[in-house]
Amino acid sequence: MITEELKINIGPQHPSTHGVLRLVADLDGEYIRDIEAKIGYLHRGMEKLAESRNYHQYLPMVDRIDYLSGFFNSASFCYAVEGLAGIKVPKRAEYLRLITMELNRISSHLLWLGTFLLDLGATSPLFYCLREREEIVKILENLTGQRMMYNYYCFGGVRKDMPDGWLGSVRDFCESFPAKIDDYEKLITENPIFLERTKGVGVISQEMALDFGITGANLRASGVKFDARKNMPYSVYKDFNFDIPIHQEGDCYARYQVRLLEMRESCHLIQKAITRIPGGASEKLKVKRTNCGCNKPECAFCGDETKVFFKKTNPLVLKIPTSEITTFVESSRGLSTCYVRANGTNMPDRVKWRTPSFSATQILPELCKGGLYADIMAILGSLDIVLPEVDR
Amino acid sequence: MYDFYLKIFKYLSLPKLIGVITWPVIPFAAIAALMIVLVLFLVLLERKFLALLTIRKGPNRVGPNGLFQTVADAIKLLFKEDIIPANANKILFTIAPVVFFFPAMVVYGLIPFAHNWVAINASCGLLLMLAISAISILGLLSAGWASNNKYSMLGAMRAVSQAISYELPLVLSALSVVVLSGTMNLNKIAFGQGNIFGWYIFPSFFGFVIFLICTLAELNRVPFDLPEAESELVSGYNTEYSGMKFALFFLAEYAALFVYSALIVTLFLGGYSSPFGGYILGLIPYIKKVVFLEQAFWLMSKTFAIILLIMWIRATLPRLRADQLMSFSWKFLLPLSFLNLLFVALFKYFIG
Amino acid sequence: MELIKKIISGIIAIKNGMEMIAKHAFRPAITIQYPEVKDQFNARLRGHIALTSNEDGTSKCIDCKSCVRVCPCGDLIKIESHKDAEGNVKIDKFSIDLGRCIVCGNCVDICPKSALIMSNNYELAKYDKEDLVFDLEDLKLSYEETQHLLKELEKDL
Amino acid sequence: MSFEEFFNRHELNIIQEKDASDNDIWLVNQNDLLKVCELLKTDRLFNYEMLLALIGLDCVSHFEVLYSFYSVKNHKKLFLKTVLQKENPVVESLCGLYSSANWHERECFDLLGIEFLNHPKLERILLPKDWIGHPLRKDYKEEDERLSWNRR
Repeated sequence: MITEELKINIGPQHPSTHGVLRLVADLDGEYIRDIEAKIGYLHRGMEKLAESRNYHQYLPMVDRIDYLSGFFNSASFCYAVEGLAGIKVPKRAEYLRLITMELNRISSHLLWLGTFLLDLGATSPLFYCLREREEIVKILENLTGQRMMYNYYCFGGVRKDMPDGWLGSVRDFCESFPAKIDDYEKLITENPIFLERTKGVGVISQEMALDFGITGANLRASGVKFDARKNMPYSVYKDFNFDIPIHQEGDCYARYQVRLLEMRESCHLIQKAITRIPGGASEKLKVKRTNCGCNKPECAFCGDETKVFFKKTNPLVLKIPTSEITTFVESSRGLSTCYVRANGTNMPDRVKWRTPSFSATQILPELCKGGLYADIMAILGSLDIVLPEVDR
Repeated sequence: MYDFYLKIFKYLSLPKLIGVITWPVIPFAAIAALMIVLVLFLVLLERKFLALLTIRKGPNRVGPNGLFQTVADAIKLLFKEDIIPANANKILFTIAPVVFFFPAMVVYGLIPFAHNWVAINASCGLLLMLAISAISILGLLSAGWASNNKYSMLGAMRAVSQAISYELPLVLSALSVVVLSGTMNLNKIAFGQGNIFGWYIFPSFFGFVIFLICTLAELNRVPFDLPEAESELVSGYNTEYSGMKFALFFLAEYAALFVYSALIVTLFLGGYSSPFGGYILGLIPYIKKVVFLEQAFWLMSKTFAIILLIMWIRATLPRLRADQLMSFSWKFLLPLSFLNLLFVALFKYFIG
Repeated sequence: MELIKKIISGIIAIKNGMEMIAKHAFRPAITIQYPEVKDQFNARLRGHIALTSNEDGTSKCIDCKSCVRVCPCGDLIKIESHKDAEGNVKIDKFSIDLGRCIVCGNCVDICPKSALIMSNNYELAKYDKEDLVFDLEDLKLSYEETQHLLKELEKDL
Repeated sequence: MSFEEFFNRHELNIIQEKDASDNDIWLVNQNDLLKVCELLKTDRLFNYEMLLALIGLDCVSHFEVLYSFYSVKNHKKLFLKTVLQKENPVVESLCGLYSSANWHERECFDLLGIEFLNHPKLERILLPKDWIGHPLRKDYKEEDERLSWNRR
């Protein structure tokens, strides 16, 4: 029977579009005949803003591209400028970057888990996830001074060394966290309704994922082993041996499992990094530094490796000769790319962000077509889209 | 009691006719008052209980420990502007909440709160109850249609299809109780069960489970809250409602929650009868007459246990999808309820 | 058979989930009743920008305008000054539009004389946008507060 | 087989550049672009099956488009660049080869005004449909009367 199609506007203001995504769907009863994604409601002109600001002025804005995982974009931009200007980053600062980035990945995935399940109709996991996320946010706040817009990285390192006892709090968190994931798994993983809602829904085949340029956990859930941390090593990821979890199915359930495994893996990575950080915890390092006091660059306690980059790069002096660079950072949502082109002044000529959510939003209509109305929310939730990152 | 009531009218030199007419109204007035208080308490209970499960504190600002929060909410809703969308069908839009509200109110009269303490002691009370409560779906349909909102429309469509498909297993599993008890009078069903060993949950366990699941569906509660799925349909059929009309929807939902829970208790868990057979109050000679208080206590405590179970389920489960909801009902629950009915009939024939 | 297995595993999973939820009922609530109870912060917390002061209550600012140049929001810091007879810089006017400030801390990092500092005050709600333009008097911390903050910050440097 | 050999074999005129992190950037003639991409994607040795990003650049005298590809098989990345003239920046669309090019090209058109031939739906994506001008061009001036509230 041919019936009149119902055109429905999902968003830009809608409880589960994760921001201001607008989907125009043609419904036939509960079934979706056609769907179109419209973006741009949160366009802040991040690339245009860069043209009128020098590198230091632009740095705090970068955090706001993806407000749930600010460290990644910040790191991406920092690596770009460091690469252009030839600034060397001390080992200890790199380790701090790694720890903060991995913590941020966990916190971002936690929020994703909560909201994904909220989209599916389960309310309580959101609160449990936010409780754990609050712990991470508190840890990061103690380090950087803010909860979301950290502005902690600077060109050539990080702004401050860790406070006393910070490493201990990270260690405590990493020890208690796997048990919490077990709790979530108990609640969700085997739940028949959750399985019904996610298994076989929104399947991204391997070819499709590559064709659409999907990256991150979404790609790894489709069976492609690609992780910028392994394949395009940056920071000190080379020093670590870690697994890249992959799943072959490519449906919402696989994406869920990959993200949970990633959280566990990040947790291990942080634990390893804590033990290996040059100089160790700050309270011990301070004592060693005062006892040593040799100030030789090769010294283990007060040399370059453990000294966090304190020297302020003057924004008026930091002029980068004409050159271009592209950096790749594996953010919590996928491959985050920053292209910076310098032109000899203290302002960038062009900054371009390639964000993982942009590609993930592009594939959304393909996945939703032919499914049910309720599947939109499951797929949208599982792709882990953050709209400010899409619109920039 | 009736004579005493008429005497008051004689004493006040009022016409006897008023007394005769108003006498049947009294239980309804009492039940209406009970219902309003219960619903306000239930809303608070749900918020507090969910807060407890999700490691929050819940409402704790109005009154001691947030006790008057729902009262404040109700007052706020009363004073809010009553918005009718420009293109809505005004008559249906206004009638819909009332149509949704009144069946939930009427069926309170059919619940036996204690032995023979029932406002309408109908001989086919169970049938009447199911029939009346099924009317409320008309309210949802007209609300969704009259709002002239696509989300409301979808919500109403889901609500109707859901209610119709879950009505069948519900009635069939209730039928198993009728088979066991041999009557449709709720008072007799409750009285017939006696102590814990006589409860109909034991011969008709699957009936109980099916009835509970169908109750969740009829009440539009998680995991069957598709008609008002806030992550999909914003708020479903009551998206456009505000003020007192919204409050009526809200109240009716919680009223129905209590009634259905009480119905489950009456059908499967012995109703008002004590699980131990005897009554403590019944042992004491002088206050034997107030044994109904203990019976009401048993009914209430069992009902609240069921309500808490429903809230607990709400905190645990995600939402089903529309097609899964349908197939679950038609392909799984309906055959199972037939099997259950067959089993119960055999049980009755050979053992009971 | 498949169906029965599925049903049984589903029931077990739901039971496990409900158990896990019920376990949480006995854990303490994590709610912080904000206006009455406040969260604990360390000295690094980036509240609004404040001016440090010397022992005599004057500002350390020398009007170099470094902070203006690194501010990502453009012209929200406004400084006016004059030189007194001895050649020392006296600040006449110092205002920050905190309604537009994004609290990034760039100005504090760049300040050569540590005249600026991030205070720990994050409660900045006002009824009027204009009230958020803080001038010298609003921004300046007393000497004791300055010393306290600096000491706390130095602790974990 | 190196890139030079590969390009020579197909008689393609390609210039090599370096960026700051020592990656090769291959400068491709805009007429050859589609052919090069097709070869690179289908060639079994290279197999660049992923278009990561498409970056439009305004270099005042001319426009450039920088493509970055990735091969999951070999775990190698590749940068291609093509130069477009200032007056009429037109380049062949890659939508037929890579689905991900669709939105990236729309974004590039939206912000820089570079046109892509044979694009299925070349419309503005981030900015409103009635926006005047292309903001990331160096000569862009905000002349829209409706945006006067924006200037404080």
